[in-house]
Amino acid sequence: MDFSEITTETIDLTSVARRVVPPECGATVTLDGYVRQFTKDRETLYLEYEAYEPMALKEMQKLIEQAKREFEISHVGIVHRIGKLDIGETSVVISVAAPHRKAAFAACECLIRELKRTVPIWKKEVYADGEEWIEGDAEKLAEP
Amino acid sequence: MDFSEITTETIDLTSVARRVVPPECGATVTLDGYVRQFTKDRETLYLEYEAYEPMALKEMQKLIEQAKREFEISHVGIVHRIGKLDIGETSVVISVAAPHRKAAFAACECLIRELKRTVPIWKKEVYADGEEWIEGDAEKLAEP
Amino acid sequence: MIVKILFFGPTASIIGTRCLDFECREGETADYVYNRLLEDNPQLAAQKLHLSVNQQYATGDEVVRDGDELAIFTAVSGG
Amino acid sequence: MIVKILFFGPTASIIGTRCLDFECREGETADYVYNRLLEDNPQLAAQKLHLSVNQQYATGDEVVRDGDELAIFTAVSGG
Repeated sequence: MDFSEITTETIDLTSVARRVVPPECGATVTLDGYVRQFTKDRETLYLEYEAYEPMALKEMQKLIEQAKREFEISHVGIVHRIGKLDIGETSVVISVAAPHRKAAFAACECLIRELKRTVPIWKKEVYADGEEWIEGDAEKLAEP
Repeated sequence: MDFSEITTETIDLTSVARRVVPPECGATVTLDGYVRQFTKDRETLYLEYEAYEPMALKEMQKLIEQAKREFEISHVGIVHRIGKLDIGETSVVISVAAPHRKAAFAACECLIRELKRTVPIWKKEVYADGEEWIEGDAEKLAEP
Repeated sequence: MIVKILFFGPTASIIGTRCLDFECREGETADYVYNRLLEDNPQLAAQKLHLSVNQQYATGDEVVRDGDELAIFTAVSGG
Repeated sequence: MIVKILFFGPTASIIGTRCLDFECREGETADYVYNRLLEDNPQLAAQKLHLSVNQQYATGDEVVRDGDELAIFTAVSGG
């Protein structure tokens, strides 16, 4: 089963990975992104993620369709968490199941790169002495 | 923390992935291998894995050391299950944490490839009408 | 006619709102709406911005219709 | 002197045991032990085999010592 979701709850890696597994597959590759404590020596207290939710879900669905066209994979699951996240909490999980693990690795790497480029979600880092919205480096998207 | 383990118990993906996470890292890539129901149209009832345990642990430790020399990664965890495994159960989990996900993907892919080539563990497939020890294709290892 | 313009994260905190109603004539393009909005809110211009129309990335050439949902946002930073 | 030879999975089921004590003279190599074992158990020869000495992959040139732990096994198939 393919799925893309946005949640405000804790993401459980195992349950995401398990939902993409069909009986004929042999391997799942899972990317687990989480809140870093330090970015260039500045200590992050926590993060806040905000999404343009209906568009984000559409873009995630497009990524899954693209990946399934491009790679020999069986199923993809993407879950992105939004709201306040503490240090070490999982912000995003992408699981790809495939008959051959090479395709699963390649597709998973492609999916997280594209997600960071196209899915309308923004991250705010909150420090002891202030906060900052993080700007992506999505140079490849057409600007109006 | 790096670790390599052999267990006869169920492997929990989340807990393996979480044990490799240091505070300065941003992504973990996890490979989850599991028992296939069908191999070339023949239905597998269950698998049995057997290890040359002390040597397998040494070889897993070598793989971790090699990967840490070759890739810019922080921590690696490898857990392989042995004994009887039912369809869909996880046989092996490899988690790699790294500051940059590219290195985590590359190292994880390299680790599973090398594990299948060098770590002395064997798999027996049990079918409705018989059973068969599976031979690897470790052509690159020197034969005596 | 009226189009809705949404802001998120960085653009919402610059503009100070998450949603504006924008009045314009039939036949105007998304670029026209975008440029008018930047004139009214020059503090946005320092950002590298993206534009969507009805939850799809837009080139700006799209002719907007009454009730359309536009959004203006900075480069995404999820993941 | 005596070396121990271990078998696993496929080789254990061919040989019918998981462990043999093998008597040989001082100064013999792992290859010597391996070849003698294959003479005694020709049914092993159909396999592509690997040899380890004291839990390390061996080339065969290693001189074995009393109490060494050798193992003979087929290409691994874990994962």
